[in-house]
Amino acid sequence: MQDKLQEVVRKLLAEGAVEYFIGYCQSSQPHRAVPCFVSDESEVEKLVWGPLCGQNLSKYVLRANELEGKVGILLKGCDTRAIVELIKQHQIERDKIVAIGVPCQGQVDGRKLEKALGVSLEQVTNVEDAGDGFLVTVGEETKKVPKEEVLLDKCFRCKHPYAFPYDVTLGEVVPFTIEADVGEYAAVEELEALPIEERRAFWRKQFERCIRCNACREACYACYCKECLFDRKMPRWLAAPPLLSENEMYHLIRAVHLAGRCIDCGECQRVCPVNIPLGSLYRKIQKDVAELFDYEAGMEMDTVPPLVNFELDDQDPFL
Amino acid sequence: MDRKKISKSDLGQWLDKIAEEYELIGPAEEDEVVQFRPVKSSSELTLDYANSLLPPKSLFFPPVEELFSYQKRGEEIKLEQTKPLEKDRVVVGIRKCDVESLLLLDKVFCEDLVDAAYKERRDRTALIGLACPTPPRAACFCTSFDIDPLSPEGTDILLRDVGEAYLVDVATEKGQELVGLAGKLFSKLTKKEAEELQPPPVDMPKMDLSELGEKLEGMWEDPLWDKLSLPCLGCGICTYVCPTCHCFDIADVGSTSDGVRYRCWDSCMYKDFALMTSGVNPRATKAERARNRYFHKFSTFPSRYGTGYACVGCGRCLVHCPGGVEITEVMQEILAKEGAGE
Amino acid sequence: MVSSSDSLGNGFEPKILVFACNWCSYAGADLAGVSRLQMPPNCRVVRVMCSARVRPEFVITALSKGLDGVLVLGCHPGDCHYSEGNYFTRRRGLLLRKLLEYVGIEPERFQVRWVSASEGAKFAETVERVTEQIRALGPNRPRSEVLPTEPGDK
Amino acid sequence: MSNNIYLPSLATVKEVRPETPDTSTFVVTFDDPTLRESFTYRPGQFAELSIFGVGECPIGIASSPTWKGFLEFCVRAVGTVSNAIHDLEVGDKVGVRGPLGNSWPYEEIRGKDLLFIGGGIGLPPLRSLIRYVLDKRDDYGAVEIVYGARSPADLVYKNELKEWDERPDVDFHVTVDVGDETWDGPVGFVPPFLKQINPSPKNKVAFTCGPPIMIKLVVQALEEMGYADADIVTTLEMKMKCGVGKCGRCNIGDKYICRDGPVFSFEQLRKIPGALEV
Repeated sequence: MQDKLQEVVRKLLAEGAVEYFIGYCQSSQPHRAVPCFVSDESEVEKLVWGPLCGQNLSKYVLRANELEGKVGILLKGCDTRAIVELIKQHQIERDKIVAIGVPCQGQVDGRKLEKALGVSLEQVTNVEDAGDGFLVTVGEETKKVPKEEVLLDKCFRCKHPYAFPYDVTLGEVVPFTIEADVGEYAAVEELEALPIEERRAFWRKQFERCIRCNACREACYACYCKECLFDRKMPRWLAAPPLLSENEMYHLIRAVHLAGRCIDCGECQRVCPVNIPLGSLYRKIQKDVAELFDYEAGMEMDTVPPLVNFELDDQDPFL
Repeated sequence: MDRKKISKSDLGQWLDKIAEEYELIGPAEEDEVVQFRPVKSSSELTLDYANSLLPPKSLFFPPVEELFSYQKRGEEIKLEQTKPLEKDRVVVGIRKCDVESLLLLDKVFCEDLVDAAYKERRDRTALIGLACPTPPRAACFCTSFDIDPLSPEGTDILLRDVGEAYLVDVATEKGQELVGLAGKLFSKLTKKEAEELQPPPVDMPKMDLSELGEKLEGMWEDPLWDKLSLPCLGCGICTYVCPTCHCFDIADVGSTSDGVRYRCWDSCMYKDFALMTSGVNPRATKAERARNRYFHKFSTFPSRYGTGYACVGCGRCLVHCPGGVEITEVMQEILAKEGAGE
Repeated sequence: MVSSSDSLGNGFEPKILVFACNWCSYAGADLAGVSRLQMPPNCRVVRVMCSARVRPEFVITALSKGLDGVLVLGCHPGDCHYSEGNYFTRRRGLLLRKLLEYVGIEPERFQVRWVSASEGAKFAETVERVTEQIRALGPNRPRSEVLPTEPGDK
Repeated sequence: MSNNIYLPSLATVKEVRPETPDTSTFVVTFDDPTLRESFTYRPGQFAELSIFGVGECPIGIASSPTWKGFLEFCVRAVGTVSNAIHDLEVGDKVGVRGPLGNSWPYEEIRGKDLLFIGGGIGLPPLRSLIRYVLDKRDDYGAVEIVYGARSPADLVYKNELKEWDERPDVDFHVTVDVGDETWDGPVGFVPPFLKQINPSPKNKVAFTCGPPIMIKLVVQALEEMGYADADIVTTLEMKMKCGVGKCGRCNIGDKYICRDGPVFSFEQLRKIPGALEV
């Protein structure tokens, strides 16, 4: 697959079809793959594909707006939904992107892997897909870890192969399936079941820990605003100090802004340096949007986003 | 310097003794994040750790702190300063890289115009270092900056793991005093032990950085900065987890009659960091901001304060960067430049 | 001036922010006033041109910065001066209510109601009921966390 | 300064003098009588003015150190804090933290001829030095002032400009970008106006302060006229916050504008990477 990817990208660059290609390369840390921007054929061999490519690269296509030509990008099925939303929200034109589709068999969640192995992730030197599990090498030893233990949360919910046609595919792209008893909104429902005071205590503790590094915002494909509300100076909404009240505002406002946009790519939670379970916050919004307005972000090009739309017979508890 | 040892099983007892008289601070794990925080008892500590998420600079230069509060009543305004510390403190478990970073931050905050709160926190805090484990984290590269992870320099006491016990290097009078709180728990080394008890050396790849600053100076206009701006997402993680970064913001929170002026961490990687009211932004692009940061670390901080490079090789930024930017790779690229800086 | 007591419940007077639509609810409030209806003094009314002007950020900010409740009042669905503004308010209200509840903020603290220009009594009743509900809940955040916004708050 | 370098001293607004539609001079005195007497500064230094609940912003001290008991700040309402300052009335309190920054080289230039080139709101920081020099007139050589603003209404210190114009020991020139019916003086931008006047560089130091584009063109003009880089002194503008060289915003090269600046000679600026791009 990796060879095929490199071959395709080499061709794209040789033909001048793209200014650069956005994919993954091996980091100096063996346990992860990181974004990679290839503009020269000589660099193509850096490109990798494997089970450590969980990151959603979609945000990087926005830079194409500053370019004359196109950018190429490697997109997993789940990532295409971000592109659909970006096109729908007029942030990028479809023809600025050359989308390469790749059949994905599930991606590894580093934090889960660390827990499953009981050793620091840094000691992992190789991870390979082996059908129902991942072959993980630590030092001299290679062992098989069952997928259901270490997959990213979003992989359990993989049900759509892709949301728009790719320009090139590296094989037949089908949704990844796994036999695992994980509810669609399990983490959200678990929290919903708690008494309200406990929910308050839970989230207060999470927000208190936030250092407001803004990584969740910057990594989010949907946070494309030229000037974020939180950066506005006159009037200033959010005070700079990371006090609990400000952090709470930051996360809740982000959550409502993502209503109808969040595609559950998991970037926010992946990048959070203090392990705030942001996924559980945005999943809640997704769940409500689905239940109340029967809408799922990133699925179709021509549906109207839920908050710029209404039905005369929407629920009305406000009479 | 005085060298003793303490058995691992006695360490907790000593630290608890310290906690009776001082505020004891050390690495503690919560929600899978290791952070330095005050503890009531040594049992809350996680000394078996690689390094904390946020560097212990946060104990001296907190992520958010009150500079003063203000209160306006009629025509009168009352400004009230907050005391930086209630009690003298002892920090246990600090790594050598972070100790070095404090020496760099001292240049910023304790020289020229002295930041009194920072200085008070430094003066009233004793450091008990903990030498790094073997092997160190894959991301560590402190030796490239000629930092010896086993040296007690900058600490009051350095603990070194030798299996059943810790070797205790007491470097200062303050350290003697702390050991004296439970002197019985410590024993002198026999001659044999003094020769044989050696912590394993900490091995990590070492880069030759002697030309780094010089080469960088010739790279103001270099395509490298643009290249770095591609993966960079523009978040502030690298600067927040960096033990030597010291940018901050000052902001009032409250109304015009009652409130607090805070100082909080800020990041030169944020796009509005240097934005002027006039609308001019001297570092408007990610490339310019990245250039500024690396120049600051490897060229302008050293030349301003007369120090070595303002990086201590803790590796936090390269572990946590969500875009996968690695400072070690950047350094390699700079070093690989032909003819630059000549 | 509304003052807040430190103790829970006892003597606690909530501070409530009311957004009222210019065309219906604000006129309803006016009517309540000229009709000399009794209303608790806990509410501060902000007039907005349409209930759809109330962005969710307004509500979240008010609650995060320490207000005890937010009430959004708009025209009845179908009666919007701009035809359909309040239908958007309704969708946002539905979503926001659930989100706030999820993070542990009681649903009584954020309410949406439709009040027309002729419903002075409904305005007074709504304000009174909401105030009572929130008074019973107690402060939204510990007083120590609330930054003073008015002299004497501390 | 108190031992907390971030703690302002309280002062009271004694007078507010409107200068232009969006700019006013604020005369303040410290509340603490000892500080009022002991407060000293050098021409060209600035202070952080505080409006509590809004924030701080750096403003150049426009008065001369030879004047005792009060400070003058000339503020244009552009940002949150400067707008809040404009809401101040006589008797209101303001926080003052300073003096901060370096200063014009007022000692090194004794005995020299001086050329001041100001643009718009760039005149007040120069005015601190101009008034200092005029108060110690015998210590300095000839004084020549070139000033320009967008329109006649945008000229600050209108009364003082008249005074300078009338003084025999000051050579004063003023221009506006766009004139109006009240204006019968020269019209045009400062840099070409300066070239027209063509002041000789002999034994002369030039000081310039104004919008960045003006400074850039003025410096070019001065170089064409034969001024040495070391004899061109200007100010750099960067976002400042702490004012004490720590917070990192105004960092340029190994300098912090708030601490090592804002005054630099053009010779110094040439050595700072990026300084000439700003």
